[in-house]
Amino acid sequence: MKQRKERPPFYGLMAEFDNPTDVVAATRRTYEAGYRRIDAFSPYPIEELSEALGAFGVKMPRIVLAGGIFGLVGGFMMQWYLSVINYPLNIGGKPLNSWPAFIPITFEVTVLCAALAGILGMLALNGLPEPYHPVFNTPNFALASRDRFFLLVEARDAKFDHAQTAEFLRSLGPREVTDVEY
Amino acid sequence: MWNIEKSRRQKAVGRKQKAESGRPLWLARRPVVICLLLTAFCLLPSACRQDMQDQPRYNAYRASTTFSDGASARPLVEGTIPRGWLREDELYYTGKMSGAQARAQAGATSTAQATTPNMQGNTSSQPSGGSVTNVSGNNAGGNLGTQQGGPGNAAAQQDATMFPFPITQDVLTRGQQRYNIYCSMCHGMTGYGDGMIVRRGFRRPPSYHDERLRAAPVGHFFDVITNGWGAMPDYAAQIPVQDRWAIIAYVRALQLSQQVNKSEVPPEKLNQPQGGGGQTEGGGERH
Amino acid sequence: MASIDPSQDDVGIHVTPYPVIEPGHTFGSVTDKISSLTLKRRTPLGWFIGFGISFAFANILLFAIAYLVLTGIGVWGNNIPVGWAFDIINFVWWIGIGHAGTLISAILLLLRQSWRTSINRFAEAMTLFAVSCAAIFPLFHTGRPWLAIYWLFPYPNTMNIWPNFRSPLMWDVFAVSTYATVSALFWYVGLIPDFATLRDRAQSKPFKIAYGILSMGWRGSARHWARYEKLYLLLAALATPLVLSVHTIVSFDFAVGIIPGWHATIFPPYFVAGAIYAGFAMVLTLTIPLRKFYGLEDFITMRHLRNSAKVMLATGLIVAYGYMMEAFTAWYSASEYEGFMMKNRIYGGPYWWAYWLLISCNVLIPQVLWMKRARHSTVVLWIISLVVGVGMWLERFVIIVTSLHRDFLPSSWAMYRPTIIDFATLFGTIGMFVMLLFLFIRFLPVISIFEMRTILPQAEVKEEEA
Amino acid sequence: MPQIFHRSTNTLAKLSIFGGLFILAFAAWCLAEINRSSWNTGAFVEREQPVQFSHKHHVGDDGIDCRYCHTSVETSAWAGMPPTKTCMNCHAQIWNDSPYLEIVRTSWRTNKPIEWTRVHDLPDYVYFNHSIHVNKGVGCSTCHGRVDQMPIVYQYASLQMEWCLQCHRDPARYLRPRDQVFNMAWQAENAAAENKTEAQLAQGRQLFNAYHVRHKAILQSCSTCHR
Amino acid sequence: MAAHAAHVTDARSYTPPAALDRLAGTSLLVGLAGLILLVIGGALSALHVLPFDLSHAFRAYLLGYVFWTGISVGSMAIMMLHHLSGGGWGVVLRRIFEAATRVLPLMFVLFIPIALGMYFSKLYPWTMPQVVAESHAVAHKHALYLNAPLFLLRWVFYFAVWIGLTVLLNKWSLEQDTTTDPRLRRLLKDRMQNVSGPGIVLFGLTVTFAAIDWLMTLEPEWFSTIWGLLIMVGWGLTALAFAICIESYFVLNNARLGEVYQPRHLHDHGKLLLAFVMIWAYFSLSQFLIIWSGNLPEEITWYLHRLRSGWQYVALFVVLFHFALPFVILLSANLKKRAGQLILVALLVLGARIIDLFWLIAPTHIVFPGAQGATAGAARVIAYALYFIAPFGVGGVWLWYFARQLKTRPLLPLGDEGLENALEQIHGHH
Repeated sequence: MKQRKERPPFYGLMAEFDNPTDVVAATRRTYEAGYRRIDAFSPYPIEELSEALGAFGVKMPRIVLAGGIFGLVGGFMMQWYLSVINYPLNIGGKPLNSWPAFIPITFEVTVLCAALAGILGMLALNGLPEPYHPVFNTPNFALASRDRFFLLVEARDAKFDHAQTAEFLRSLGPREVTDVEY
Repeated sequence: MWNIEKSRRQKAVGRKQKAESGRPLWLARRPVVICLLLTAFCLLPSACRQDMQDQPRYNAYRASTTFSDGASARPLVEGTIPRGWLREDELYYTGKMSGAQARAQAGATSTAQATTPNMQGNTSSQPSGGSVTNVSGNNAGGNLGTQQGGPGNAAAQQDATMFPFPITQDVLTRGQQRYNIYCSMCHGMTGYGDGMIVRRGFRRPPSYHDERLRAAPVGHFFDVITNGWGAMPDYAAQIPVQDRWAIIAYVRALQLSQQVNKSEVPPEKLNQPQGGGGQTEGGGERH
Repeated sequence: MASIDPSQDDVGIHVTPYPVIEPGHTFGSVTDKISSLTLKRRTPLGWFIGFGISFAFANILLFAIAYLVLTGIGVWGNNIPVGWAFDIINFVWWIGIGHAGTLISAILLLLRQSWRTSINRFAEAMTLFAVSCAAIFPLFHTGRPWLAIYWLFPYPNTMNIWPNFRSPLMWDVFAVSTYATVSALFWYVGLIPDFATLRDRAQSKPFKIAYGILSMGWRGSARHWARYEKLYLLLAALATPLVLSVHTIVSFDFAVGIIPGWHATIFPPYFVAGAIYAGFAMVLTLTIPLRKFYGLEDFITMRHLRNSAKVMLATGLIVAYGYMMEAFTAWYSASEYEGFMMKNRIYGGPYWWAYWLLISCNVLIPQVLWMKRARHSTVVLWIISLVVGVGMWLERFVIIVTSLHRDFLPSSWAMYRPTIIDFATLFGTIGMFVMLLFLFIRFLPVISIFEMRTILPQAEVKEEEA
Repeated sequence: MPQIFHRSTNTLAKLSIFGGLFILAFAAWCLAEINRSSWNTGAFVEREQPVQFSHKHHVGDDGIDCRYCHTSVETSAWAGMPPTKTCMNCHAQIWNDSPYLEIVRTSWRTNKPIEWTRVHDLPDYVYFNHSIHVNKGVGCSTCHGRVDQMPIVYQYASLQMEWCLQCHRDPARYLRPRDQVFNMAWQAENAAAENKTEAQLAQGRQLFNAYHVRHKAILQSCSTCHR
Repeated sequence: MAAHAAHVTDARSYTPPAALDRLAGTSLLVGLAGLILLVIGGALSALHVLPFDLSHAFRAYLLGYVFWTGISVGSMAIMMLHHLSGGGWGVVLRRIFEAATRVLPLMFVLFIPIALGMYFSKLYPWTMPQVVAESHAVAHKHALYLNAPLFLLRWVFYFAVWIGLTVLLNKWSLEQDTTTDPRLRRLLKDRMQNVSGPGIVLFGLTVTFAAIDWLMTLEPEWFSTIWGLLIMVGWGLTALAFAICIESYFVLNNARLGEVYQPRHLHDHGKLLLAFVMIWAYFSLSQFLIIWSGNLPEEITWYLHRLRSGWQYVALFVVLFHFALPFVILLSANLKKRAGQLILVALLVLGARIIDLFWLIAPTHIVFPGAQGATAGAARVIAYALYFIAPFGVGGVWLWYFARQLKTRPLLPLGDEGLENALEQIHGHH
């Protein structure tokens, strides 16, 4: 309750663009103008757009690698422990530590853990699932999943000033600039 | 419980009849198939019990509806002798011997007696082992050959006065153990007839230390264990033959133990409450 | 994926008669066309007919399985010495079919083949449904499927024992369950942005909420896209060796044993190629009618069909190589068991017809695909894809049944005869597979909408003039 | 574009993923516990018998040895259920007019066995032999518990395979001298003074060798119990 | 763009760097030195100076021969794959591959020592009558397959196929350069594509049987169905690693070519290298796991020879340096884009290939008759050293011939339609 009072009355300003080139250019300029709490929305992934937002931690390869290493070590150790220590049973005269036979399962567990780590990591880093989000209050935002491109400057940005920022955004040549309410 | 055995058999019979009635088998089966399919999911939980854990066979003590007494196990037909079980050794299996045998035995034992070590209750002090070749059942009292008149036996046979096999330390230990399991309930641990069951109201048995029983031949004891005597039921089913002889040997030892002078006992054994082969029997320690 | 690099794409180099997507489409038209398939109110009559037929077959499966569970595994035709028959044949067949989905989706993504875009979603769905069909067979072959977890997975059970990790069947459990999990997640992750599209297009509140939950609140943020794209590539990089490993392990089910006809070191690559072969055949079998009836010729162009045909030709040749090497090695090894097996398979045994039918279906007839004209005719392609589907099923039949029916002891030789329940289960799974596909077509976007947007020419960001 | 979901759904949605995992794990744990509980194993459930026979009275109070009734425990796979005759050994005289024992007397008269309710029932695919256990120093109370304190007998152990294996994998933890097998209250030597487990292990190892108990690999091979 | 295209088609821009002449000269010297050392090694054995079997010298030569022939034949296969599937990655490497395939006639001639070894040493045990007499498995295939005349006949056949294919492809490739008519270029491209399809099939068949003939019959009783594929992918890997070495060598030594070979090309080639390393590991593991698990006497002996008495360490080395290390290194995207680092990985792979071949070839029936003590030690050291001298001996000659061939044509296929796209600067601003 207390937190909600401290929030600014609206979430930010949203500029709407027609094509990818414009939104990338606008994002670059906004970033260069010193705005940092900005985000862009597009109906498909645009590499240049995320680059224009400035550097941020993607981190996915490291998470997947960590998951993979966990699965690799865990998968092998599981089989080794269960077959050699916990339940040593002679089957077909094969040695208890039949490491060649442990390779397939080790591989599968590695892949499984890496994939799970990656997916959970992606969701966690992106803060998903998040069914409610202020940007959905933008009037035309349903088109962000069709053919429109959006640039958002959050009200929390240090440089944010409603009138000035709106003026700046309008100078970037959008179709429209709208307030995004909380 | 779902009787798998029965329902399966009935189903198989049903199929056969329909198949024989002229229609092809798959047609004949169809109603069964449809019924099964329709009830498929209702029956899923019951399918879980058709497991290997309850196999359609009779295990020991399993009940049966086939026989009038409800048991699946059948007693042997009277007079049946299983292969290898022909009990030819009269002395060993019946505790009796014919007159000629007894006389021969009497002579033999009297000569043997001189070399036979005195058999005491506390036999551990005198390891006899394999050195004992033939021990008279009655040597302690020295009343060899005197017949007490066996209880109600056929005139042709008399109770044996000798053990059918040599009595060793092992036999005595076994006898003590078995005595404590099967006999001590009534006869008491020391044979005075003051066992736990007697204290609970069972008719008191005679003490082993009576003159009569001390004089009784070993065959008499064998006969009582095998056939019962007075209030005592028979223990033939509970105590195998070998063990009966072992118990009798121990009873003899018990009798002997109550007749010993203190001076005959090695001083280090005096304070031990129990005799026996150095092993303590679990039952005796119960509190 | 955002930047379309024509030089990386085999098409980009030279002008081809068939593009990946017909010209004239915009972001809006692509979005509306594909999402309308899902969102339109009225379900076409054809859908009901198709669904009805496949549903009927799926019910046959249900009945066959219920009967099996109630009566016991004896209702199947397999028995000593052919202890493994339809169940494993169908299992391997379905798993193999599933592989094409992952292959199209993951490997072609890694190879930056943009033609994958319009069929990957469909192919992934096919993978999932095929794996579901496949899983039925080993599960019910256990006889007591309600105890399957107890036997198959390592968990601290009350028996205090663990599965035998030295057994290829155990590897199979891990491979197939990992494959099913990763494929399902890969599919779902790919669907998230499209769920958002559907959420934003849906008219009725329940659909909005349903798609809203499934989309997890996806809003197309550029930061999200960056991580999403990275993850998608990484998942593809993981799925590629995974898909190869799955059929490799399926081949180990046979090859690590010492049955002549099974114990061959070439089995792993040869099975993988066979899986892709059958899988692409199934893709063609399904997409050719689908694009016709749903009017998707703009998105699934002749180019897709032609490329699939080429993949089939290539994998078919690898499979043929496998047959050849098996036969050669059987002779070269000088082992009388191997020699007998091969002779029995080819001309001496009672199943010679299966072998030659297999050779016709898998090796001889598909050679038609060398001809350009054949690759460009949907009818010919469709027929060949059916033939290959049958041929790959026969391949497993030959490997399993002919290798087992004459084992080391001639006194135990016996023929294998499938029962009506065997066939009901096989055709029932086909029914279930098609039924699931019909449901998928109706309720989920058949083509990845957001990826279709990326391959439009408008999607390219023009460089700023400095 | 209006919001479809309320603000609160964000927390709910995030929780549902981890919550889902948690619920799954919890469900798995519950299943494992139920599987091991006496609801499934039947352990600690007192079985009603046709005759109210009290082991506590006969063993604990009267001091009757196990083998007095279970005669074949040392020599055969089955411990042996006593026939009615064994009951009548004493009850022909004592309590011979008690209504509780009418069933016994009827059985004796009609020569029909009493239908006892089975307490310990191993699955039919398990081969279990009492004699080998008794002769290698496994005490009655190790598996059956303090029968001398049970007015009505119940199954003491789970009888699940993990229970069998915990001993078969390391018998030294349970072995006792042969002559103590039928002693209900037995404890390892020095158990009172030392650490109980240590004392048992020390004596158990010694007995393991003395009684020539087979190697672990044989004890836990499948065909030892599943023949 | 237009300016760039003109820049591309300027043939003189892509004439080979002068360093190539130096490479040719040095190679020839090294090669001749190596071959002389090999002959000396052989002589030590033949004259009974050191107690090791003469077959070791021939085996060593076989190693060098198989390694370098593999580069030529593997290059041919990758080139044909490129003709079939297209792609910018192949355009920039095509001339390197083509030059490598043109060494094949030389390799045909260089087979002669192996034929000699077959007749005059125990190189191939199946040439010895007592082996045929004693072994059922060898006798079985002796008449129809495994005898010297058929062996030589097949050798001629393999080379006929390979040289035939490469001559056609090289000829048309050159014709593409010399014509400016786009229709003719297109036609030549189609021709090359049409030959490549059946060409790959022929490649698969010939390499399979060459692999069986040259390597598998070293242990004539042993067999493995996957062997052909294993050698095929090994040769492909060698060829690719070699091409990457040459490519990186150009990038590092010639500024002009440094522009041609962009990081994305290196990245693609690095990824291909990774893929080949993984496929090699996959085939090797499959073969090992199946044979290990089956544990049949006729199969497992091959591995027993290679996993005992010290060879297990060589095997471990192969696993680590042929698979584990390159695999881990090549996972890094940045490394694959840098020529200076990628060349090191490629060299590592080439080195590991030699060790792998050493592990395949050398342990087969080790013959050190009756040697004891220090002489035996010396014999072993010298004998095994020969296996590492031979690749340099054969390789020097091969490289010399290769460098001469590379010089004869522009380093890029100027007539290729895809060249412009392949050379387009994607990430840079121009």
